[in-house]
Amino acid sequence: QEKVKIGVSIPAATHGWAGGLNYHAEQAEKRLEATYPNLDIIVVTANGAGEQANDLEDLVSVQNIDALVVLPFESDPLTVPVQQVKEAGKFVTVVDRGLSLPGIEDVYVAGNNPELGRVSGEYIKERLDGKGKIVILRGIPTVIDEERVEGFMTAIEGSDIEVLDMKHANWNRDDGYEVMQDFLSRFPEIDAVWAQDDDIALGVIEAVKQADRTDELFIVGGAGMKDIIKRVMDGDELTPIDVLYPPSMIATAMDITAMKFVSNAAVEGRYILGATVVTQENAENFYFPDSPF
Amino acid sequence: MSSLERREASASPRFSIDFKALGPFMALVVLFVLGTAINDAFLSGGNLSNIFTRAAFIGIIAVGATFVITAGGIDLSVGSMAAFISGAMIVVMNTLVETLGPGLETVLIGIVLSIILGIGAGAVNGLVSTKGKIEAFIVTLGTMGIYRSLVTYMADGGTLSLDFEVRGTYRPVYYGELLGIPVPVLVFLAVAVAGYVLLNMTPFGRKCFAIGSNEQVARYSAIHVDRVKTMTYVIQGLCVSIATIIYVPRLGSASSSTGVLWELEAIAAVIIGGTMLKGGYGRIWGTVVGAIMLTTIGNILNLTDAISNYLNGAVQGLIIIVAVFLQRGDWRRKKSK
Amino acid sequence: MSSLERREASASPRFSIDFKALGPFMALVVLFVLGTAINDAFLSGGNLSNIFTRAAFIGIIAVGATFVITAGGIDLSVGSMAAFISGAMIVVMNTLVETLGPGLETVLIGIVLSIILGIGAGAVNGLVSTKGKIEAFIVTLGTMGIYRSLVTYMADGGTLSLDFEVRGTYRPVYYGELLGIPVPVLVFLAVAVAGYVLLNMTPFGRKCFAIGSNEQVARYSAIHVDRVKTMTYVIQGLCVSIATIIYVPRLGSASSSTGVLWELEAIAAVIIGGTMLKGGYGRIWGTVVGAIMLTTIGNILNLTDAISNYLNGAVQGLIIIVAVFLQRGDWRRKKSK
Amino acid sequence: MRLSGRKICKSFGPAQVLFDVSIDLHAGEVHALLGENGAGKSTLVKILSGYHEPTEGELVLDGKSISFADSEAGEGHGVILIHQELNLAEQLTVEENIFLGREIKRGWFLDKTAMRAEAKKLLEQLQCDVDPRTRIRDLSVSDRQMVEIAKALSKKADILILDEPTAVLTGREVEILFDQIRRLREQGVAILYISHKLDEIKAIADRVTVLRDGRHIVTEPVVDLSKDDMARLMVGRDIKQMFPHRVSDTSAPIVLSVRDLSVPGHVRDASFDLHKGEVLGFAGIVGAGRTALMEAIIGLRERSSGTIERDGKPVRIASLQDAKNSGIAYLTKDRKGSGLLLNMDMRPNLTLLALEKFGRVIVDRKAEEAALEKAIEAFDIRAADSKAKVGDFSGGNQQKLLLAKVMETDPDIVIIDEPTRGIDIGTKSQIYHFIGGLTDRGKSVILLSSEMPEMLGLSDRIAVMAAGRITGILEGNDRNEHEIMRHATGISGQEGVSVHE
Ligand SMILES: Nc1ncnc2c1ncn2[C@@H]1O[C@H](COP(=O)(O)OP(=O)(O)OP(=O)(O)O)[C@@H](O)[C@H]1O
Ligand SMILES: Nc1ncnc2c1ncn2[C@@H]1O[C@H](COP(=O)(O)OP(=O)(O)OP(=O)(O)O)[C@@H](O)[C@H]1O
Ligand SMILES: [Mg+2]
Ligand SMILES: [Mg+2]
Repeated sequence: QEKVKIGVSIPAATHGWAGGLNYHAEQAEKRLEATYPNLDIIVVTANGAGEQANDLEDLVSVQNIDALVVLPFESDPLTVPVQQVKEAGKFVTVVDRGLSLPGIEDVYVAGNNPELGRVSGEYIKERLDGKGKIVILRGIPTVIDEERVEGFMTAIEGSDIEVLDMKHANWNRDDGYEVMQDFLSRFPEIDAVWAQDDDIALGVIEAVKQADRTDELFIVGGAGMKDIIKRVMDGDELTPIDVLYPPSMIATAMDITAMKFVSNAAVEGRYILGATVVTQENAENFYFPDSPF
Repeated sequence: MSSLERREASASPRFSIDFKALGPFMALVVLFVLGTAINDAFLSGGNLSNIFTRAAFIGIIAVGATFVITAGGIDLSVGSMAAFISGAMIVVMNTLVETLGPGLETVLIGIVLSIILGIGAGAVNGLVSTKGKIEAFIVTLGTMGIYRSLVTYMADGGTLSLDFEVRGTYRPVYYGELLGIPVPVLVFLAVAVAGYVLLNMTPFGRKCFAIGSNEQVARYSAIHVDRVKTMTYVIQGLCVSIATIIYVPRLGSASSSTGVLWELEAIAAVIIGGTMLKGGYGRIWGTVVGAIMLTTIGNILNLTDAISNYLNGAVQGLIIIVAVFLQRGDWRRKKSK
Repeated sequence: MSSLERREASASPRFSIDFKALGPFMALVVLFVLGTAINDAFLSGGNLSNIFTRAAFIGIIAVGATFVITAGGIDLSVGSMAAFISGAMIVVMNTLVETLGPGLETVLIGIVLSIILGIGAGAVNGLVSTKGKIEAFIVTLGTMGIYRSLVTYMADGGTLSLDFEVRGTYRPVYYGELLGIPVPVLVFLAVAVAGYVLLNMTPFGRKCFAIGSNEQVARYSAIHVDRVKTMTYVIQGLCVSIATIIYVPRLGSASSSTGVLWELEAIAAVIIGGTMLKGGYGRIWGTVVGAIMLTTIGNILNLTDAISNYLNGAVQGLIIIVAVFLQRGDWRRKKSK
Repeated sequence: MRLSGRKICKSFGPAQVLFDVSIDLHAGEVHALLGENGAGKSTLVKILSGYHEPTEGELVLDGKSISFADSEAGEGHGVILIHQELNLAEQLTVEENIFLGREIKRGWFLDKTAMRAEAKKLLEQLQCDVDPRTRIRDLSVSDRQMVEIAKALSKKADILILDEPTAVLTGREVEILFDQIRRLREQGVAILYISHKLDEIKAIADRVTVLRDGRHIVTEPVVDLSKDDMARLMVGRDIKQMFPHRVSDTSAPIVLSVRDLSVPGHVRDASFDLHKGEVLGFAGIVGAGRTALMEAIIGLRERSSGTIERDGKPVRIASLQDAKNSGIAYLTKDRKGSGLLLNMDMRPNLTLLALEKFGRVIVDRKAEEAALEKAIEAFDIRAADSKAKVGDFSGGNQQKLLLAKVMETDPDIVIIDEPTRGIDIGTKSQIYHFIGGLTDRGKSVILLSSEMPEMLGLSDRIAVMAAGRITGILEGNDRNEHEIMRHATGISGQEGVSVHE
């Protein structure tokens, strides 16, 4: 009997979170193919929007897939290519970044970027009693970064929290380390750091330690990287919480899509994942020491 | 290739001459055989058309790069120049929709703008490096950062999206076909033919070769070295703008990540095609084949599930090295000794 | 610089000679003045120490690149080589912890491994390009993809993290100080001095110059061209491994995003420093200053919020172009005419 | 009178190389310019043709003062210069080079057919048997020079300046060139001709101007000067004896023995012996395979067969390094392409081949400087600025530096390929005596030369090559021009390998 082919198109593992994404996609592929022998899952990765559009074409024209799970590099440029997959009669699941036109996808599994920013902002505002000086290390200048920062700024609006400056650290540890070093030389007083991402946060931690200013501030990252979760679990004062933005959402999406073909369950619709706050209390539930992320 | 070997090569012209010209084609054939072996669908009309259409972007840019490199220069800014031009086109077309509507005029104005910007950006690269006497590597490294920043700034860190109605008007430029051949492929062909004619059949092309081969000799032969060099950058800019014109309707957007690393791909296509990085010798058809080879490698990797995605880059790297090794044909001459 | 200008330069040696050597330093001084004007914190000991420490990575790699470029080659693989070596070190040290414990031995074995890998990777680049007669650009573009893939594969797409206890042992290599100077800066200095001696005072360095300026002449001067060229890649590999050795204890991790674009930064540092991209002339001190300049530009941008973040790249690009323009000193000669 | 230079001065930086030099070129006259290496001849003609600006003085064209903005302007006024150093783009073909910068067009496009036909015609006129589609880098130096001449002829000069055009040409080619010069003179072209070969001056020139140390010495009709007069005026002293007096000893032990050496496409089954203290000449027409043979001996070229013995013991020479270790050194005839690093100054050039002599770990700069000083002295290298790039040196001084470079290795056997190309007569004599000195000290020399007097005046024995084979080794009274030509043209009977495909 013909196998059902599910194509999975995601960004290549060029930074920590995307690496986690790749890991979970591969794990899910193995797991699903083992469980359901009539499934063939094909994971392809791209280094840019153009390349991802190529991948989508190839999945349809040479692999002749039945369903597509796609985490778009960027929403806008991939809207039309995904639409074409849909028009070719495939079942489409979109993950994390919504398309610019409504009604293309059958399933939408959404992370929630503005929410991640909002939750982080709320926490910092509360913890600082509504006033203090903070710095922000942003990601790569993209929509995701924009949305997160906007969510964050909305959350602290009206409080006396002063954002000393924000710079792009590109979701990269080295950049996080260097930008934070410079913030530390520049600002004698910093009460909190929003690093937006756990990779950046790791760099920030080292910079703060080096400057010996661990006592004066705390850091909020994001995503749920195991190193940071571990710190939260251990009650590290520097990283009191983490905000989840789990790369495992790709596995969720693949599971849901697979259900469409292996069961009779109705799966169409929207699945929104919350931006869960990880604290010392619940950290254990989110700690997976064997994951590479 | 050192001149000692060159001598040897010229001593047995029967082998070498054929190989030099045919090398890239043969490497491409090997790739096609590989692709077919991996998956039957490789040779399907749809897939081949996809490959050639994709090759068009990098290919068109690489045709321009052939001029720059032949004349002894280098342009690292093409990728971010493409992003910047896309961004500017989108912004302007979106603005025009309000007054002119989403019709042909809007698209045409966008296209004209793209060409003006491409030529202008190329002229900047050329003039700053020749008049300012700064290495082209540094100048274009600088403008690479500048154009990329500008598009990020225009997009406010996010993505610039073309109005959906304009996208409809503009669509055929990428998705259309003429005589069953996709429009981008036709454009690519036209650019390649024009590039070939310009490089090989006009005094201008001749001057590019001369400058790349020996600037001093060129100067002594009454060639306006600075002017010709600047012109190669202008041609490069023009090629980038043409590539952009067919790129924009494809994805209908531009952001700071548009065109990242295209410069490396374009230069790689040029070198794979047999043009010398040090200048003095360029080959448009080689470049065209080089661009198709690079695209084909990417396509082949999508044909199979056998290789871990993490290793894509390794396979790609290996294939590039082996392909160039095969096409240089030195292994062949060794054997024939 | 074309030979015509060179003539002019040599025609008025009083101006040009001073400028050529001092140019990079003067440009650096201008940058420092700029930095101080923007923020008082710039000149604080902490900040300066940060700058020099950061410059150490790129600087050490760029010292190696000076050899490669002087001898007429190019190495695009250094960034991913660094990532790969970091990854391999971490994997091996983590494994050793179980048998040897997190002590000095483990770290030392990691360091030795790094050096072996660096030399090996460099030798591969060198041998494939010389023996295979493939352009260095293509070979190192290929190995760039290969090393990057390998580290991604080792890390399963994620991040490799060094065991916390080993990190403790290893920490001083990055965070330590000797006589108040950070260890990485001292290593950088040592590498630069060694590089200077090797390039300017030994037969080997002389041979690099000769090969870069005319391979044929070098061959007729009893120089083993292939061997020397391969050696330059080995030196480059060694420099990458040294940079890696001080990089790993900094954050104790490696991932596929480690070292991205370091090759471009390293080459830029070399060219800014006055080494010629076409080979035949190299200057280690220029390279050192070039690396510090690049780091300083980044630092200055972090010290001010006057410029939109989105435009960082543009400012960086502009400063690089202007700095090189100033240091080439041609503007000066123009005026003095 | 067509073109004059009046009181021309020229300085490069602090070094002044021309002092108040005046010269007149007349239509329909060949004017020769003579002077030692570095006297300023090339500099003067570059000024006359617009490549350099004079520091002081003026140019007068047809009675009007003129200044050329650049060489293009010079050419626009019909002043064409053939440079001493070849000025061709190596990666381009012959026809591409001939028409570089002034391509024949049809509409917007190159008219390749017309250019090829025209190039063919020009080359035929020069009896130069070169395919116009060959790349310059694949041509011998003499063919390159013929291409330069063809290029200049195609420019339809009113005033033609030739800077040592014959340094790399063979006798036959020189004759062809002279025919062309005479034809142009007939047509009323003014010609300025530079050469170190006084026979040529006698044969072709109408008037002679002599420069010494950048100063004008004399301008006279050529009939009024003997060759000795010219030499004396140039050098400023008498040259007593051109060649050293040497006694040859054919019973001396054999230091180098080559047996059955073949290089595919170039040399077949070459065998010869070299005795201690002897000068063994290698004669033959261009392309006979002499250079290829020597390059194969010293490991620069792959050989398909053959054995080499040094002092009776077989040696394995796979690289130039091996040759060096066996005490063999080679002086290339292509000083620009494989001899010197033109973008560097003298010191690194001098010591490059013998680098380990100056320290295996650290290069001893002091020792280098000392060696340089000695070399400048020994080889009489005259550079206005010893720190200048070698590429800016006068041609003859480059050649001397190259000779000095090879001698740094202190070889027992020296293979010298065209040692006196572009060398003035005084220095030539110095070099000959230098070679004589070598053999007196028991060193052996292999001399490859296309200059017959040099070959005959220096060699103890002369091996002649034709089409890749050694067709004869001439000794004693057989060493004469007639015998050499007989063997070189292959009349002596063997069939050779085909060299030109
Ligand atoms: N561009 C330059 N820069 C510096 N010095 C130069 C330059 N060109 C020539 N010279 C110097 O000027 C002097 C005269 O050189 P020129 O080439 O005119 O000599 P020449 O008479 O042609 O000698 P030859 O017979 O060896 O060709 C030499 O000392 C040379 O080093
Ligand atoms: N003038 C030259 N300059 C540089 N290389 C040359 C020159 N002439 C010949 N060669 C090279 O030297 C090698 C041997 O030359 P070839 O066998 O053609 O003639 P040859 O007899 O050695 O030349 P000649 O008689 O002029 O010395 C060839 O590789 C050729 O390319
Ligand atoms: Mg599968
Ligand atoms: Mg001269």
